[in-house]
Amino acid sequence: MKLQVLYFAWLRERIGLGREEVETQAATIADLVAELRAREDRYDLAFSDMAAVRCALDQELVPIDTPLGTAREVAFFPPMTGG
Amino acid sequence: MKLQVLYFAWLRERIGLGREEVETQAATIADLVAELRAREDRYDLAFSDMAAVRCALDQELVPIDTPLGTAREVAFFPPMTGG
Amino acid sequence: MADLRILVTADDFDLGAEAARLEAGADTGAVVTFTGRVRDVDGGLRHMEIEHYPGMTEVALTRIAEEAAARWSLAAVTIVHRHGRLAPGARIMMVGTASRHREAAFEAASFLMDYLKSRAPFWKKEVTAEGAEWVAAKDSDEDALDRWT
Amino acid sequence: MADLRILVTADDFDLGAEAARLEAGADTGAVVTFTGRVRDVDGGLRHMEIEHYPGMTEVALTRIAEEAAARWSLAAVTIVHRHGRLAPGARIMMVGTASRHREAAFEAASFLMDYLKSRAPFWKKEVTAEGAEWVAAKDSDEDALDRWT
Repeated sequence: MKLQVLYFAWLRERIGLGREEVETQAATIADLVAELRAREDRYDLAFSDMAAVRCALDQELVPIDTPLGTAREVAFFPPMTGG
Repeated sequence: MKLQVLYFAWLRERIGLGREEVETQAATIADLVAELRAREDRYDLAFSDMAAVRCALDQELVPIDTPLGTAREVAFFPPMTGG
Repeated sequence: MADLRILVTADDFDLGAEAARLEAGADTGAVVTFTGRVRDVDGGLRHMEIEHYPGMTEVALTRIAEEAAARWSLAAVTIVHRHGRLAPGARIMMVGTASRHREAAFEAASFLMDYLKSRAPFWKKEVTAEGAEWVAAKDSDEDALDRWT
Repeated sequence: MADLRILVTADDFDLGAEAARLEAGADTGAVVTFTGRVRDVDGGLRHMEIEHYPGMTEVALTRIAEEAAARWSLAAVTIVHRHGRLAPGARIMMVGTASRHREAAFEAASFLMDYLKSRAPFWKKEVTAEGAEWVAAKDSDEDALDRWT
């Protein structure tokens, strides 16, 4: 399936882009992360400390082991620092 | 001694004035209240429920049994309702 | 030491301007304001009258502001309270606090309100078509002080 | 139902105007506002950059405002948050609550801030002469959520 994958803050900077379309058969977000890390060093580096990464599925905060289901958009980012 | 005595809110309305000079030998604020009540019915009525009366000595909230000392100003009023 | 601003006035005030003043320090990250306003719950209120004790009012408000500045790390504290005749919807008063962090600004503003309600010499009277009535003090306002002692 | 106003913008906002909007209801007696501002603690900050997640930001802020309106009796809730480049001293964001009584307005504003800090998709970066650094999330901000659960 095709997914829009978004990166924010230092994840965006390390990976070098803010958004890309990814073709994947991953079952969960964690599986998708494993696929991305296997691709290139910059992904491997960006995702090296998953305790510092949060994710959203179709713009909703979810745990990393959430199934992708029929989602169209996955986003990765550090803990939020608004306010 | 001579004291400025001030009344606020419904105490002012019941007594019919906001400020007066009182010549007194009272030792405490409570003694002063007793003197005032003995004077006229309107004072007696205004001070009939002392649980609903607060007092200040020289602009500082104090208990009713506080000695007058060398104070120059005593004020009587209901519980405050600012804000 | 915190910058204290105490204003007792018959006039309306400008919340935006008061907040801008509170924000002025380089080290201020958080500003909290509380504004109190004349409610007209039943639609029958003609106006509210606020009486105060000139002289003592300023002293009491200054003491409350100083107490807040002693308890929390604050860059600035503002208390504005009106007196006289106020129409339904009019602003009655405000408190404002400026601090580095939000917790101090929130707690200090809440503290200022609790003390101002029961310890500053203001009395409210509501005037309706049926007549005028002094607003009764609430036990809950007196009880609110307990959490700060 | 409470009147919710959610605004995500690059532009500065007018706190006085936002507060006036919050005050509008006849039954509103209490308005609390919190304003957050770019601090320059060491004097070395050139500017702050705030990144956000367009689309999700509005959804997350609306959900937080709705949650506050469900927990407290509120006439209105406002959340304004800026993004982009902000100079030292600039306003970053505000929340505002309107209610009959002060307790609800204070608690709801504090709740909004706690959730907004850790649950709305904003990221702050500080740019100094030495370079740029993403602001680290604080454990204390995550911990602050505990008191609401």
